[in-house]
Amino acid sequence: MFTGIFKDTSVRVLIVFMISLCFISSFILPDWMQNNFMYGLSRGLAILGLMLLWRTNLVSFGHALYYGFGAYAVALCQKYFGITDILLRFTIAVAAAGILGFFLGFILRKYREIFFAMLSLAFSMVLYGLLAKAEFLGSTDGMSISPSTLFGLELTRQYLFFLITFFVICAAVSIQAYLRSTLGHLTTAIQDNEIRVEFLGFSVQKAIHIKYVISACLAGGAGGLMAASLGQVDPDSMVNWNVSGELVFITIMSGSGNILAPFIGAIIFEFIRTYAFEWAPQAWAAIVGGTLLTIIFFFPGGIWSIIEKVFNYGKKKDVK
Amino acid sequence: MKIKIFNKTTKIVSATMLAATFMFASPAISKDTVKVGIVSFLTGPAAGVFGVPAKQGAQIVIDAINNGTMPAPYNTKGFAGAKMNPVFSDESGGGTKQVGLFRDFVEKQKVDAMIGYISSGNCMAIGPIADELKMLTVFSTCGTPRLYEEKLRTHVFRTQANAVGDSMAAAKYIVDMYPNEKNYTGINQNYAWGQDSYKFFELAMAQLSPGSKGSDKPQFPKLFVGQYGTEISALSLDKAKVVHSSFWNGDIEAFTLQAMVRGFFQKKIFVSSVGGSAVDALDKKFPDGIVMGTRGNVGLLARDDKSPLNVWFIKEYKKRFNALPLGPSYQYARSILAYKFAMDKAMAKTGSFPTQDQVIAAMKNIKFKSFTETISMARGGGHQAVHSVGYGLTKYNKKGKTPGAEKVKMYGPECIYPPAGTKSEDWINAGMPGAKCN
Amino acid sequence: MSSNIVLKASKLNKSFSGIVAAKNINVSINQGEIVGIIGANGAGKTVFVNMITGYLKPTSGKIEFLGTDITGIEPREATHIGLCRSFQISQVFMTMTVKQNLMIAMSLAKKSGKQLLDPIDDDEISKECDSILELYKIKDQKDNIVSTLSQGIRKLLDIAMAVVGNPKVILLDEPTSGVSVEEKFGIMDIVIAALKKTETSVLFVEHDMEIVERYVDRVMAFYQGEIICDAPPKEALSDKKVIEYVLGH
Amino acid sequence: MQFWATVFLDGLTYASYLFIVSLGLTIIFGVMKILNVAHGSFYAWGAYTAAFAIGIITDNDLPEALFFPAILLSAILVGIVLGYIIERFILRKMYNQDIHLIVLATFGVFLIFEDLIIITFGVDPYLPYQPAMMLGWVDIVGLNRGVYQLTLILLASVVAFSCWYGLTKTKWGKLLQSVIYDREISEAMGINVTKVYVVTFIGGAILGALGGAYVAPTTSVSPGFAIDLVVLSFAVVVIGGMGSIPGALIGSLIVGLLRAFAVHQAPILELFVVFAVMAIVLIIRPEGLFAPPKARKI
Repeated sequence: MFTGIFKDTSVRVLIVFMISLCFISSFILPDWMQNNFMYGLSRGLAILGLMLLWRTNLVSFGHALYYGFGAYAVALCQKYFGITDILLRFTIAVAAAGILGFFLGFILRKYREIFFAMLSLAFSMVLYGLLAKAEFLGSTDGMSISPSTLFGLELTRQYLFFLITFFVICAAVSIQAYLRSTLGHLTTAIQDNEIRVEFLGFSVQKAIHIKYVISACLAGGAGGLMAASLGQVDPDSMVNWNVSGELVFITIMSGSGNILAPFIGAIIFEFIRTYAFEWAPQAWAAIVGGTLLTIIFFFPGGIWSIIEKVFNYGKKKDVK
Repeated sequence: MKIKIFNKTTKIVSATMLAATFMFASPAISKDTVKVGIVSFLTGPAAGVFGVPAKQGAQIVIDAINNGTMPAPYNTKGFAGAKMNPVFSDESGGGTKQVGLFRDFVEKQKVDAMIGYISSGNCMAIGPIADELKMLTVFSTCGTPRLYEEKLRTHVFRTQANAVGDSMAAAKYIVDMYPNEKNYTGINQNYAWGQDSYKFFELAMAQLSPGSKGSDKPQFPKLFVGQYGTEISALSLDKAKVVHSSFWNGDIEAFTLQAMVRGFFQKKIFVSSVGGSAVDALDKKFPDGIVMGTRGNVGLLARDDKSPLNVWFIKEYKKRFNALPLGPSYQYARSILAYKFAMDKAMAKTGSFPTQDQVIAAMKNIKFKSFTETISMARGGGHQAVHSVGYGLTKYNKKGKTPGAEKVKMYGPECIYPPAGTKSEDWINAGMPGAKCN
Repeated sequence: MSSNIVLKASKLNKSFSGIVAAKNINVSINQGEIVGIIGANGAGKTVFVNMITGYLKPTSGKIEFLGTDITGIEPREATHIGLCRSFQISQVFMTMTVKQNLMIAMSLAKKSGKQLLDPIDDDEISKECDSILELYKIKDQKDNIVSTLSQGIRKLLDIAMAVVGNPKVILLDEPTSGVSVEEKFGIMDIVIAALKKTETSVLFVEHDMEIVERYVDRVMAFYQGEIICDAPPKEALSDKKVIEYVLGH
Repeated sequence: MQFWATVFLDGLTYASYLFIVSLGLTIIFGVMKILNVAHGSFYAWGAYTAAFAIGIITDNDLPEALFFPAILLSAILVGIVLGYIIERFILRKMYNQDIHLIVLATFGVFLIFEDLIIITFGVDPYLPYQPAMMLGWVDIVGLNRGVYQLTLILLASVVAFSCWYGLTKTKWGKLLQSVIYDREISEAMGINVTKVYVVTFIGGAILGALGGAYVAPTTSVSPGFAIDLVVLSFAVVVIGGMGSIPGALIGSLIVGLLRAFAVHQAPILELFVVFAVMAIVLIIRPEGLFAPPKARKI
């Protein structure tokens, strides 16, 4: 599966980008930016997951379900089993979301277009309904999460950031491996012509199911890392419908061109949020909404299309 | 091949760096100003009657202190001589978002202290982070007792007493005024504040009014729902006559309206621990005879208090915002006072501009003069304030054409709060040993 | 003879809510045989093809493929056992290049399980694709996006994608429909030549009698869901039932 | 008995309120195939404008009879202005775009209008209780009911009827239905679809605004009070069948009654139950309980 993956241009660029990001953020940029990078990279994983679905023309308006599920998995494992190890946290978040995705996948893989979007929304809101009302799950307060450890040692923000970057690299590289595989191409083919795929001898639903679980895992992992780096989870900022909307927004903003796109997009979003909030605390939503419309109208290809224009890079390597 | 890639990536990297340097922005702080982040609801349903009055209360006191126009004992200029440069920020959007913003305040804006927070949910979220980031944080309004009873905080202070007192006082008031009402129910928002308020009201009732019985279906609607038709029916059907509520923000107004037009208050004894704000919003339409609290001797209940600070505050507030200060206005102003008090004290002690640790040390266990009473940070390891809590019956003041209250009873801190180091729950269940009520 | 029967359908019936689309159809196809299926629209040609490839389930009857019963299997299983089809409207991936189309088809035919996670651009598969492109004379088009190509090319690609797994039997549903008159013989020459090489039995539905006469060994004429004639082209096309009901003159 | 009567009445009131709002949503979807998140903005703006108007009336001691025309007018005003702006300058540029992009665009619009409210009306809550106060209360099965809330049921029935009449008995309605059934054909038949779209969208907007405007007197109109409603009305529309008007009716009844029952019996399930039903309906009948007829495309 991974044979010669490091010869892949996208992968090389990704790795160089991530490493240089670690470098400049620890030596050149002010510390606070590290937070934005951390959140950006974590959320980027969820965006990557949505990007995969988007390539099969499936848009989930309920991906906060897995995002929040991963986050709460981390929170609950700390509350009941005192687990704070970052590796465990990440694994648990991914696994939890993956399992949930696997089961819901049996239903969702039959759905397309707006029905897919609506059903995912419904599922996520079911979880929201539970979390917001159930006192033992912290209801709308959510729960606070203590700093992560690694093999029992306290992790500084610095190292947490490095670890997150590491997780992100691993995830993104495996996704690239998936995308260049037959299965990966198949899912883009499905968007093009389902009947043909069936007659080529592969089950469309199975292919979509696999992809769905992958994207659930990514979203879960994102939620887990987000919880770990923020130190807090709550339903309104993790599971509610507008969180899902936000995720889809970033996906469109990033563009589906390349595995690096989601992370750049998510990081940019973090900075937009930070500054919108600092400069116009009463109009930050409008700023976000404005950006959204601008992207849709003037840069339908998302940020990545701009990057391609600037560096005229990635055109041939692009899977689409 | 390699080289080509390298070129591309260096481009990308340099681009990122460029972008980064653009965003580079963190002003240096000189010692003649202290930069303080002040967080309250500026958007969302809690802005109008909580967030904004709170902000305004803070503004008045900050400006007065910066210009040295504040009455004694705060008539010295500045905070340990330094002018305060407040950065106001929005509290809405949930605890997780607030934690993110808090980090920005500390690491990006490099503030010297954080003051504010109305929602108990946010306080629960911020508490641990404040300690983790070692940032002096003074909570103004939020009331959940969990904040200190789960663990003591090193960098977090709270100048507002917690929900225990509000619920205790409510129970006491019921027992004093309506000794024969044994059945009660409640409607509270479904998060830390609402849950705790009702929990302690139940515990207190069990102790203070033997044989009293709580309903098996108290209502816990989600925050900011705004439609309570069904809940009101459910409460009306309940045989309990006493209805406890810790509603605040837009919810208390929405609820009051919807209950009012259904004659709910004529049939029930409604105990509202934070309802003060709704009274002003509804003005003369607000039904008389509701048991109303303001979480301390502030806002509605403090209108007639003649102590000079209070008179000054109401006058200034009227002059600048053409309105009466509400509970939150007092609570935020109070936190600013506590901060000044501690800064000056530390300054006097060390003789030089105090470090954060010196300020924290100075703030522990202080007794500082507030608008209507002296408040002591006597709990939570010297980090948690206690003060008297009062309830009264709403009564529209026909002459003054302002809402007011009658039959006001104040309960002193020693009567409604556990002694230092005791968990509220244990203390109440043990029958409140050592409580000094007059 | 019976030894190399590859496909055998016996007593096939199909009706959609009362309307009979196929009535007691009995067919057997030998290895390497090329059979033309003719009939007016709605005579049941496509229904028959769809039943064979599992796109429709027969109401009753039995289909045997190499002696095993395959009645009502899923299309993808049919593909796996070597029973493929092309489409009246060519079903190809419009947004991809010709080569990519074939690469996907080929790797799905050759790989299974974990192998599907290996990179798609695998040299030997790529070679095989090229040879097929060669065979179907569309190699020079291989890097063009399909949506930019002519119907004829799409047809060829469509068929090429069907034969990657070198099936025993291939069903061509109107291979020349929507193809320009200039292209049609060219295409058929290419296709038939290619399929003869691999000894694949061909069943193709066709309206165009020139095509039928020119390429098939045997003709099946459908009328109202029944086979009214099953004979070599010469006789079939001179059979008066056929002339009356199918050719309509 | 009293219990069930109460649950029923509570449910009915809540349902009426949901119905008025989600009707607009479902019509817009039916005709334009647009899932309009910005519907929440219509609701909020309707509420604010009505609150504002009521404020003016009471401050100048104008006759209380003016309340209801004022509410209606502010709904129409908001519907026309916002509806036109959004349709003309956002949606019309997107009709041939991917449906998801359109949803997202309306989400953006929603965010913007949320903050425009703060800029226009400030953050102070509006309490336009006077109309509700004016009508007082009546005793039904031993329980006081605000008369105003009860008139909500009346309004909903009126809206429902006129909607049914308009769609089935008038030329315009038939036009609309043909567009719902198949846009291409109708265009071919020479129907000016763009015109139909504008009118539909404005109509839907007015309904959304009306919901807000009429609810305003019963609540505290404060920033961000539309957020929960958006997704709630989505649930209603999906349960009933996207684009189906009887669907919206049934959907809001189901949601309203279920919620009422939950609040009375198991408050903790209040939110959960609504979306659980939404999910179940999508699973067993993706098109919704009352799926509108679809043109068969080969």
